[in-house]
Amino acid sequence: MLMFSFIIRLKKITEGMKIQLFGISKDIVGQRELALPNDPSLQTVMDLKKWILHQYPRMGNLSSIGIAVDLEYAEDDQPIGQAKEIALIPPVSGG
Amino acid sequence: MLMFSFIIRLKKITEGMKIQLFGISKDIVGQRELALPNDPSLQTVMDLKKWILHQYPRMGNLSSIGIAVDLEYAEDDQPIGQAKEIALIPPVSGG
Amino acid sequence: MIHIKLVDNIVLDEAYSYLQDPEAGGMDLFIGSVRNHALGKDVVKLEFEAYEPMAISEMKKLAQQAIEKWPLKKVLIIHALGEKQVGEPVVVIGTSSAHRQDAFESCRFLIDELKMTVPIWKKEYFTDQTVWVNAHP
Amino acid sequence: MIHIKLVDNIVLDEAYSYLQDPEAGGMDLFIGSVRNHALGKDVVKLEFEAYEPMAISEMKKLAQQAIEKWPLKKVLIIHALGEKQVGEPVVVIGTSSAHRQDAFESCRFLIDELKMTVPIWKKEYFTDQTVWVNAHP
Repeated sequence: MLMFSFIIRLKKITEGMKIQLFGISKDIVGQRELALPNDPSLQTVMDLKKWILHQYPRMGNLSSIGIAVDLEYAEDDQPIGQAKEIALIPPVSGG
Repeated sequence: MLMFSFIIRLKKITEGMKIQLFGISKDIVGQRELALPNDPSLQTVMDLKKWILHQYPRMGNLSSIGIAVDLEYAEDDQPIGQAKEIALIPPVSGG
Repeated sequence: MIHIKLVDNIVLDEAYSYLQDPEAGGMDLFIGSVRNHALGKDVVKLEFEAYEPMAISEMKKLAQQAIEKWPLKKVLIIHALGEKQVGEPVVVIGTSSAHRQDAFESCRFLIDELKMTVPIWKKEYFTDQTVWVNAHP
Repeated sequence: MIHIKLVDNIVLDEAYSYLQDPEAGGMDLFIGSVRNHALGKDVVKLEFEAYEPMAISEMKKLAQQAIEKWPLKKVLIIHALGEKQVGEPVVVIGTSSAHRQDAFESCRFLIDELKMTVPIWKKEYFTDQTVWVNAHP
């Protein structure tokens, strides 16, 4: 059962999950979305942040990086396998 | 000299000085202005308040009565002989 | 930088246009309007009356005090006079400043003080009587 | 009693009309607009971008929190997106209540929180560069 659910989750991530980008993170990546690789080590929000920082070191200069999972701010230990929608949230500046 | 200035001041008061009325004080008196009598005992704001309360006892039911002399709130001991404009200020309720 | 007025009818866009300042990042507007009840009874309409020259003078003093206490770009106080129906605006206080805390604090100061010192009187019309607000203890 | 919107252009009369409530004696409106300078340099224009569904969801949460903390009649949050010139309004926050203290406090709470949590980003255009505000320490 454990193995089965693990495979399901991996499958979800590989099924073309994309991270939506806004503001400066969109400028750094140079596009509006970032496709996630088929990488079984990408299990949590923290894994995702590390992967993004590795791919785009300039993200490390930002004041903060948040991840929203299904329109909610996510904690670092939150799993991302069941996510329907993921977005990278650079420091906000509305108002 | 003292006598002289006293007469001047009396003359001013008797020269048709009127007290402007607003809000409930206008309703109590039944008109927009109240003519001051030729009465040498009316020297200060306090004298004026006492005279008004004596003439119109219903003024005593108000939360407060203020006197404005030349568009400024006046203290009780302020003389009224040199005033150009006097108004009775019942409790305000703007806003 | 001070705009003080007694008017028949309040126009909000005028308030925004006046308060807008290229150096101000924020403005706070307080708008008082006619409530439909008071003393537990239905209010039919209101009527405002002012000792006009003194009301203008007192409002200017308040605006001046606000400018001395907070770094403001603009201060606006507009009060309506005459008959007002439920829902109509009767007073607008507005301040603009570089930092929004100053706008909030000064706006609140101005409406609190206006209600205590500016010679304007409000008469409430109920179905069965009229009352000069605050007149009696 | 909650009105949340992302718009191209802010219309103030719409905000007043929505906030007006026969049981509310006072409303407080905060209006943020484009300043002409930042970082000691002239701002030519601004551009706002949002993660729209999440921004709406976060603004609704804030309005809900305000309604739980203060006895409010109405809460309004409107934020503009796209390009904005100096002087144009970019955000309007409004609350109405029977007592004005509640309107002031809740309005200030909402703009403070909005600036911290709602996923909207502001890009400042200077004559020589563009900057995403707050992006870097």
